[in-house]
Amino acid sequence: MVAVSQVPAGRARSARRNRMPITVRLATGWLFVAVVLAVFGRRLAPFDPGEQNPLLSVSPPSGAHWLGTDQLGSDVLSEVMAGAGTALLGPLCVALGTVLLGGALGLLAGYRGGLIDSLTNRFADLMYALPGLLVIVVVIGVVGGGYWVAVAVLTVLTLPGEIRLCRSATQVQARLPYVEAARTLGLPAARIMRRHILPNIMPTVIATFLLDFVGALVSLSGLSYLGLGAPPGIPDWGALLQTGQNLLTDNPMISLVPGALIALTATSVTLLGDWLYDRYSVGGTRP
Amino acid sequence: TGGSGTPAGAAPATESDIPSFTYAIPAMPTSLTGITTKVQTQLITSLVTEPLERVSLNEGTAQLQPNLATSARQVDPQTLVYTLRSGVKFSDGTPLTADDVAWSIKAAAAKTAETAGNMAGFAGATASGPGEVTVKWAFPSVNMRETVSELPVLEAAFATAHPDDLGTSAALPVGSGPYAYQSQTSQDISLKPNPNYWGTRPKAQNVKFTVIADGASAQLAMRSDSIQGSGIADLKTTTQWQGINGTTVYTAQNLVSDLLSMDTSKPPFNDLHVRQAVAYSIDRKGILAAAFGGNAEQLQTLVPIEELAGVMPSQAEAQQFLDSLPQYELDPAKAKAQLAQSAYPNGFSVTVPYINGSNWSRLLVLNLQQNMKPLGVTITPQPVPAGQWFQTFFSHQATGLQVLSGFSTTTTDPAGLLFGFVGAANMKPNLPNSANFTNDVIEKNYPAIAPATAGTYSKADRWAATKAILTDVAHQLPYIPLFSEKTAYALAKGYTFTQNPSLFDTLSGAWIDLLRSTT
Amino acid sequence: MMLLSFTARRLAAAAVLLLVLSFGVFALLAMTPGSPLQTLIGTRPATPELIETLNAKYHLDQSFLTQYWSWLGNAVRFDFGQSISVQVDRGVTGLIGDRLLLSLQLAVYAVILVLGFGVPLGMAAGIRRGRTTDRTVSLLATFGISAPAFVLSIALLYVFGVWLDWFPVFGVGEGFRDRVVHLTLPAIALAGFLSAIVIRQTRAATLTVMHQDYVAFARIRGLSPFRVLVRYALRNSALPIVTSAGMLLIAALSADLFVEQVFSLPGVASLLLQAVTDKDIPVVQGVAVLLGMVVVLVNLLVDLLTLVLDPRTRTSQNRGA
Amino acid sequence: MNPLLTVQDLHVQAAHRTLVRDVSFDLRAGETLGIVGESGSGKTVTARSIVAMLPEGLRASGTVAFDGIPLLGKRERELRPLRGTRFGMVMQDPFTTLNPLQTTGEHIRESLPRALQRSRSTAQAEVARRLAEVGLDPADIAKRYPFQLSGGMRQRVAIAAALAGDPELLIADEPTTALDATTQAEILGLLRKLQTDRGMALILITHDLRVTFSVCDRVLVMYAGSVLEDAPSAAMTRAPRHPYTLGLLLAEPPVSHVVARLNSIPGSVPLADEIADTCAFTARCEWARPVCSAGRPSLTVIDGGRSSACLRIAEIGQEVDVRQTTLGEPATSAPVNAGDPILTVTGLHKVHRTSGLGGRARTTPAVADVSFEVKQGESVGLVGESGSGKTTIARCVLGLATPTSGTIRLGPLDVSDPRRLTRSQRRQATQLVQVVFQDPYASLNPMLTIGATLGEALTAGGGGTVAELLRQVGLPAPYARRKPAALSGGERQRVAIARAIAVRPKLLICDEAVAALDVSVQAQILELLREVRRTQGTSLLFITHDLAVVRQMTDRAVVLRRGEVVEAGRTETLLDSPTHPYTASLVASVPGGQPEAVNRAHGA
Ligand SMILES: Nc1ncnc2c1ncn2[C@@H]1O[C@H](COP(=O)(O)OP(=O)(O)OP(=O)(O)O)[C@@H](O)[C@H]1O
Ligand SMILES: Nc1ncnc2c1ncn2[C@@H]1O[C@H](COP(=O)(O)OP(=O)(O)OP(=O)(O)O)[C@@H](O)[C@H]1O
Ligand SMILES: [Mg+2]
Ligand SMILES: [Mg+2]
Ligand code: NI
Repeated sequence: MVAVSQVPAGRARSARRNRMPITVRLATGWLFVAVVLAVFGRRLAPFDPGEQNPLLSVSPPSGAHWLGTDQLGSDVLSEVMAGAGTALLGPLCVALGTVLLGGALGLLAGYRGGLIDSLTNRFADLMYALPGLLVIVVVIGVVGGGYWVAVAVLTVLTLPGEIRLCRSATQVQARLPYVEAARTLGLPAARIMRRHILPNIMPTVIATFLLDFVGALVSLSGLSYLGLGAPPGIPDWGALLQTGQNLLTDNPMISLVPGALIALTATSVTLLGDWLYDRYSVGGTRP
Repeated sequence: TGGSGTPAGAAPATESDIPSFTYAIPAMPTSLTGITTKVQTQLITSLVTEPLERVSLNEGTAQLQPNLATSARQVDPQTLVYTLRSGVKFSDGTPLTADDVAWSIKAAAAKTAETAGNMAGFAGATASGPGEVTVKWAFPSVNMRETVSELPVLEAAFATAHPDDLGTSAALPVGSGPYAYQSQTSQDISLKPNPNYWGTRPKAQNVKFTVIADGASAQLAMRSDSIQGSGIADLKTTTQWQGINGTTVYTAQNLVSDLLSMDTSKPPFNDLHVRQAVAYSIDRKGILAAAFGGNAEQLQTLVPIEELAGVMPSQAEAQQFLDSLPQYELDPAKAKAQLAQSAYPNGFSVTVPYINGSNWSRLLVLNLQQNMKPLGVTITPQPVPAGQWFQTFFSHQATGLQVLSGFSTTTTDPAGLLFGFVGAANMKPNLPNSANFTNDVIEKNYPAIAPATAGTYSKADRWAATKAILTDVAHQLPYIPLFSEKTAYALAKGYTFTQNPSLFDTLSGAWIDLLRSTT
Repeated sequence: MMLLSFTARRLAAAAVLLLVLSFGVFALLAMTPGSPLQTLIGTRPATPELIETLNAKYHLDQSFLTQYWSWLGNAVRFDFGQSISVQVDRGVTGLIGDRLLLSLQLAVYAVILVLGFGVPLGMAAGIRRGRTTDRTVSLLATFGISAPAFVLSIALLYVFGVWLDWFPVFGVGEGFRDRVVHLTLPAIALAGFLSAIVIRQTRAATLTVMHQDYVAFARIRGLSPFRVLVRYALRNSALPIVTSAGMLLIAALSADLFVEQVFSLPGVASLLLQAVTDKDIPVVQGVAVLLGMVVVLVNLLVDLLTLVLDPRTRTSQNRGA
Repeated sequence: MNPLLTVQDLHVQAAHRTLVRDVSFDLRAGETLGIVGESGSGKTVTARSIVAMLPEGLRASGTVAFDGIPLLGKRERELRPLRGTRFGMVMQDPFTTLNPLQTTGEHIRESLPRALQRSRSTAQAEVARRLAEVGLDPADIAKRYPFQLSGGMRQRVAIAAALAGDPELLIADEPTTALDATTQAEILGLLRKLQTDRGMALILITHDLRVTFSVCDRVLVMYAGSVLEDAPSAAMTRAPRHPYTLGLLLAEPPVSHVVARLNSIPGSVPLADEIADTCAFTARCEWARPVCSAGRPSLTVIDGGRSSACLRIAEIGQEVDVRQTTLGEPATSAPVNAGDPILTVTGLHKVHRTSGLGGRARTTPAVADVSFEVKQGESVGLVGESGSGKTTIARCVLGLATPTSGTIRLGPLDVSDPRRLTRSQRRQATQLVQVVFQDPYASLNPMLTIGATLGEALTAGGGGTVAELLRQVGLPAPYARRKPAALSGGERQRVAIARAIAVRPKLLICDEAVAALDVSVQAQILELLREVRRTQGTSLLFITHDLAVVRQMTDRAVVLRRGEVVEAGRTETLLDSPTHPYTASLVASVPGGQPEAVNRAHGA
């Protein structure tokens, strides 16, 4: 029977692919700025974010302090700029950890099957039934450990989704004739996984990396908002949002700006991730 | 200062009834037995289980007003006899007896009671006659009357019938105050009028306490008329509260000590230079503005001047003495110089726990962190739940640098609070000398201010001893005196206090008598 | 019969899962630095007498397994012990009971909003793929799914509550109407996030379904658009949406925590947070097990619903080809 | 008499390209029209334009008039009363055309005229009647869900649903492509019967000329979005009036005899836009002259209802006729000089395990007790309908699946359990057997260049260079730098063959190696495989469901059914005089009925 009547990857398709919607372009633009802030924010900031001037406590925006000052009289703009680092570093670690670990395990489980597959599957089943944020709140709030434990726990909780995605993407690839042909040629499994499957599931991996990043950004800043995330004294968007909420009428910028930036960054990454996913998707489902 | 006068702009009070009054509290009390050391709990319980006498602050000294007891006689330094008001009935109609009072005092002294710490030296309470209760102390005490008078009086029969669940919603205590408990849920506590109340009824008919954990939410609650009153935990937000349409804020001076303690028995704080470097690294004036919006005063020594009332010859003389004590203001150069002379010229690291939710503590630690950073000192702020903080604090282990927040007493005598911060006697678990500070000077003068022995000294000796100790503390710096915070209350449009309620009014239940409607 | 055995099997699995979960929570909390004693003692000086009394009352001196066993014994009778920080009647169970109703009301309100707005919007976007409707809805959904629930909640609270003063900003209201008015902003905040997920799911499902041959075949046969939309598009896209309900629930629980927190609603999630802050371990255990139960139950319901919705899963017969 | 359907100058445009250009034809009531063309020639798009159901993003212009009513540009609301009742359509894949959540009865009931739907009992009776009409047992089938039916049954249900509104025109878009050969014949028979019974007009779309000839009155040949020829079936079989039609006819390998050389059309199908102003076929036409590229020839009437788009048909008509009769003459099949067995399969069993819902495992027996052998230099066909286990056997031989039981020997090597092979044994197996798969689009790693893919294969053994390999499979050397996306289906399949022969295997397994290719390319690849066998002495295990391909490519054949061997023997004997009824039915189901006819199961 004829099962395949595929549309060849013609010119029309690649033309459509290359066009980046305006929203995605804007998102990419902001992310570039955010990354610059995360890396150089502290140096670009007009003031030392830690510099205190308690007598200027909670002053509204002014010429010297564009976003006003916080309760200790620190410059809010500088704190926001320096906070980009903390706000993005944790999520980056979660997403990287998840992608590296989850990608490797997913690839292995999807290609090798057997014991690894059932083990990771059981693990994923268990983790899937847990509301991640609540787990972290309980662990950090009761057991303690702070920000980096939160990052670790979040990584563990994000892993199952990543494993499943990479696993199913791998399984899709592993059944394709080009992989079977490579196996028939007697190529070692490691080489097949690295050279054949990995490049082909890479788009999925990158897209899920971005989506994992968003999840972690939201969770970690939420945790900071609850006072369980970034330790006091480290500028962080979620923590600024929380401390500023009490002083909203005196200087609304303390919470407004970080809140908006969290939402903006998360939305931008999602937009980019979605776009990449739709563009290069090779199978498997969105998390 | 304290106790009288109302803020400008408050609407005039009327004598009309207030059908119901809802007041925001930051957390649900653990227990409603009334036998507590927590201000927030006593604010509620004292309306139901009232004290024998009410303490109020007058001209800087604590005064006792008759309440359930019409009078008290100090028979000797170790014996106190209360004469009870006659004809008082509990809310359930049973008459209040001397046995009820004696039982209540003994309950407060039980080893498992929260108040056990205050009752050190308690030797017994007996109903020595109809309407008469005799309380005995094991040693001559200077503050036994303040301590005992403040205790809540419960109906003993009811309380003994509920040994396990007294104070829970299943067994809310029965008292003789203006109100009786109606109900308690996890969210609020409702009080109804006590039909058998002996005194003049407050204007508020029904009072409800509802839990609102954070200040921002409480502001919103007042904005939407869900509450009529609230304490203001974060004094910096006072202006915001005032911004809520028609809301009036009342502030009152308190006998509160905010201190920074450093464990003088362990490195690095066993080094005086280190302690001085720390002292020179705190921007007290700045924090005063940033954290309290000016609603606090800088503390000159361990306690506010009022707490020396029991020993000082006169207010002026006491003030003169306090002014003569060395004070430490933010001075990076001196801080640097001190640290350079210490055993840690290149700095050290320390974690500073403070009570989660105490905003000023957070700001103080952050200020210290920032100011000591250039000296190579790494300070890690660590917010912890109150229970955990007290646990560490009272354990005397690894106390290092501690932020002591809101230590207060109703006794205007060094034997009330001050004595506990110094001396070998207080360096044991469950005693408050977290700095583990003592030396010959302290030990020599300590008996004159310690509750167990102070009664045997003359006032002049005690003043001399107090001065010696405070001078030594100021030089040796086991503690850095910080602030004495005011307490602040917000009342919604349509309500007023006839005068600023002090902390004492909050503790004795007198605050509700100050409440009026303005319509 | 097939349904019965399936349910029985799933219930057994659910029970095992709950057991594992409760043990996990118990063990996790047992590992906490410092014992619950610390919380129980609170601001009291820890005298030996006090410690002894508390140990006796809360069985803290027993071995871990004994403690777990007696806790489990009570837990199956829905008795989760006494809260450490709030002494109300009926203990933890009563505490949760007090707050469960509100959380449920909020959840129901949010679900109504999600079904009323999320599903139709998602379908509209899916059907009008690539048009302005789709792009607007998708962008909104992207924002909704990314913007953290607390940012959305705070924005709603201050814009519609404080600034425009359209809705009450505090309290839960008495009586039905008042309750609805009070819960509107929180429900929107919760539904905003959930709708975003649902919109994306519905859109994807509708997109898939609308491209299926059977929809084209139905249209070519001249069936009414309504029938095509409901019997073909909606029923078929309902499956993936229903299947994801478990995931939705988990997302909702996390979002609910922030919504309750920002709007200071006395619900279950804020109880958990408060208990966590107070280190009130019995309450944390109780709420954790309760939430676990809800998750497990919803997943079970989802599976049963799938059975009802999808004839393919109802019999074990294979496709005939 | 006015035509029932008039299509005039139909153009279909996608965002950036033309899909269909200048299509015009008429259809009278009761007439049967076939539309033929290779994949992507625009058949489906044309059919969808007629029922005004184009996929999103496509725009049609021109005229489509049904019974005088113009359909293009009409709103959905106005079209709906026509759909189902005046014209209907059946689609290619019966597995996806039915709503999985609805019983077959409901499918038919909802399509019945309003009047019949109103009463429950009349509707029920009517549904039963309609099901009976398409040869299904109503009592049993009406309550079943689609997933409980076989493909053939589903297609019958779909036909019944399409006909429920008693349309005057039925369009069937490749209604049999997804079905087995035997079922195909049944469905085609059914369509024909319904068409004559009801006297309705039928448009049958297929990629297979032979199928069209057996069913239709008239045939439209489409190529790259244009119609190249429009003629009555009989006339077209006899004397095609366009070089492309001729090419198509010749490219179909005959099922009745072996031909010495398989005819193919060189090159591959262009895009509709590339031929906007030239003759569509000029690039691949041996008779092309400069005049052919000067402008776009229109479809012109020649004679007797025949139209052709070939400018030079008058000049070359004669030559075409000659070609049609002389080529494809039987050749004597070369004697097989078989050597030692290179592959011996004995008692092979394979059971697939799948975990079903709720964790219950389900087992599917895919292969049961299969034994056969392939000798050195021999070509063996593995024939059977879909799901008969052909691929499973191949995968077991290749070590991609582990047999449940039985032995597989590759020459001296026992490869029954691939997991137990040592590294060197595995290397040895690699040199013994290689494979070419069906789907040219998935056969190559899209991320690697052709050169990299072939280079990798060369590292596995063999020796030689990439350029040499490319030359062997008839591709220019610069192709090594391209990625698969830049290659056509046929070219990709050539690369796949090059990769397989890189290690010079003793045995080459071809699993439906040409099934996904256009007819015009299929012959090229078959010819290439013949050449590989000739020049390198490679044995072939040729898996296919196409009897014509089996005839052309194999010496012996094994017929499988539901995982079991039903018959095996020399290909000629097997096809000319089958002994097993199943083989006989396979042979009989080739369109035209008799094996002698120049027919084949169906194209790709
Ligand atoms: N929705 C669409 N958007 C863009 N191009 C399309 C679309 N559908 C079909 N095409 C293109 O239109 C051309 C004709 O497609 P069509 O499906 O009509 O071919 P066909 O003759 O039916 O082929 P097959 O035998 O494979 O079914 C192909 O090149 C195809 O890629
Ligand atoms: N991985 C698998 N898991 C479960 N069942 C399978 C698997 N692969 C094949 N089968 C089943 O095994 C049987 C034989 O399949 P196989 O693919 O070998 O048939 P085939 O003859 O190659 O068919 P086709 O002509 O469709 O390619 C079928 O019933 C199929 O559904
Ligand atoms: Mg088609
Ligand atoms: Mg196959
Ligand atoms: Ni085919």
